[in-house]
Amino acid sequence: MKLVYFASVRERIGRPEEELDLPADVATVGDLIGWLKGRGLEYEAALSEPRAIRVALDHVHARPEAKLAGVREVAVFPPMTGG
Amino acid sequence: MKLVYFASVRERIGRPEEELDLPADVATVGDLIGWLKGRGLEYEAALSEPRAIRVALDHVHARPEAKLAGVREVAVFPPMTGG
Amino acid sequence: MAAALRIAVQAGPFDMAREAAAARAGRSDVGAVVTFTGVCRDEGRTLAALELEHYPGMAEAELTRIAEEAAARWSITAATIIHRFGRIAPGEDIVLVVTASPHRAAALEAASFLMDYLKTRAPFWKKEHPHSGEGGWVAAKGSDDEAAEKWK
Amino acid sequence: MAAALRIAVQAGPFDMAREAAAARAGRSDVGAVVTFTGVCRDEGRTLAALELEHYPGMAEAELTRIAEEAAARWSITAATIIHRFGRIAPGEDIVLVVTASPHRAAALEAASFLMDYLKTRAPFWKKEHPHSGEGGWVAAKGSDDEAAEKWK
Repeated sequence: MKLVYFASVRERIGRPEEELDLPADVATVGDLIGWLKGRGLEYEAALSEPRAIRVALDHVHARPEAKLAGVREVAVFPPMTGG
Repeated sequence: MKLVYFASVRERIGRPEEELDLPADVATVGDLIGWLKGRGLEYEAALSEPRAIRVALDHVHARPEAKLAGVREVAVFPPMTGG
Repeated sequence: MAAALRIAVQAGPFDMAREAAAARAGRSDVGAVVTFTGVCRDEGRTLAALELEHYPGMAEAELTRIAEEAAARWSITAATIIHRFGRIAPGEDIVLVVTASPHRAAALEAASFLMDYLKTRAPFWKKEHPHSGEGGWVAAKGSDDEAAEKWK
Repeated sequence: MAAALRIAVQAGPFDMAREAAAARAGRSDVGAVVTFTGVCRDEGRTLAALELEHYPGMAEAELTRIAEEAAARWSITAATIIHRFGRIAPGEDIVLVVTASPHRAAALEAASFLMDYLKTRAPFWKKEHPHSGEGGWVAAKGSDDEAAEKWK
């Protein structure tokens, strides 16, 4: 699965995107964030505040309970500050 | 006292302005409208619906109870429809 | 916040882009510029033209009072109101409001307030000239009074 | 009412007057045109520039969804959203919203809704580059969430 990161999440993880094979028990957005946090200190720093993390699945905002099955691109980023 | 009329009020009274000497007992905006209505059929037609008449004293919107003393120009017109 | 107010009552057209540029010029604390342009509709192709009558002197005075009230209620850096009079054809502009502010809510609310207030308080009257049949004075709308009331 | 929607995500500047003219062109039922321009402030002369990061693809998709929602909720004839990305200096434009409608309230409310929604939903992030000292990512405002919530 392709993961893309933006803004402070991108800077803290240290890369804009990566291809990852998810374990079978990572089924939802919430599962994914929890699993990513275990991948290293840079991920833990980027994702330490769950309320400050947003996720989009294939360009659509998603809640923690959203399923990952069939998704091609997951984006992880902080709350938006455009406009 | 100078009176000026606008829009449907001007058309019904048949003139844009006139100079009138008010009787001493015409003290307020409400008195003036009542007195004007007695001046002829054209005035009565123009002022028959008090809710559809607005008055300004020296370029400032005024209520029926507003005093006329010291005023130089009284404007009588229907509700505004600009914008 | 000292707001730059510009009021104009004129027969000719206005340049919206120039007015918007002027409303933000020379300040580095402007974060939001809002323009509202009121346009003459053709009312289902029935309208030949609108005729805008106004009360010279009071029109400028009342628009100034309305702009001053907006500047007192919102932290705006500029407010512009330009209202045309005379004959106006469908597709032509009637009125322009511009507001500038550090913040978007102030600019948007002040523009909305200016339009609601000038609709019910500025001494202008519209007469419709249809392509055929009788025209007449446009009736004031109760909904306009309600819109103005909500700012009380 | 079929609304003409125009969405653009671009590095370069936009022409507000041209966009406003396009949003009302070819229709004779437009009575109100509203523009909102978001401008980069200099934050008391401390800011050298903003850097706008965005999520290509999703930015366009999300702005389209927001415009479609506005068109479903208000009787607008056109809605335009243009959002810039990259380095933006104080005084430069960041975002443009244009709405056109037969009626003023619809045009004003739809513009306000579009700004509130894009602030909290469109995938753009601002980083501040000050003249001196450390800059950093702009924190999201709770007031922006509240502004977006009021349309629910």
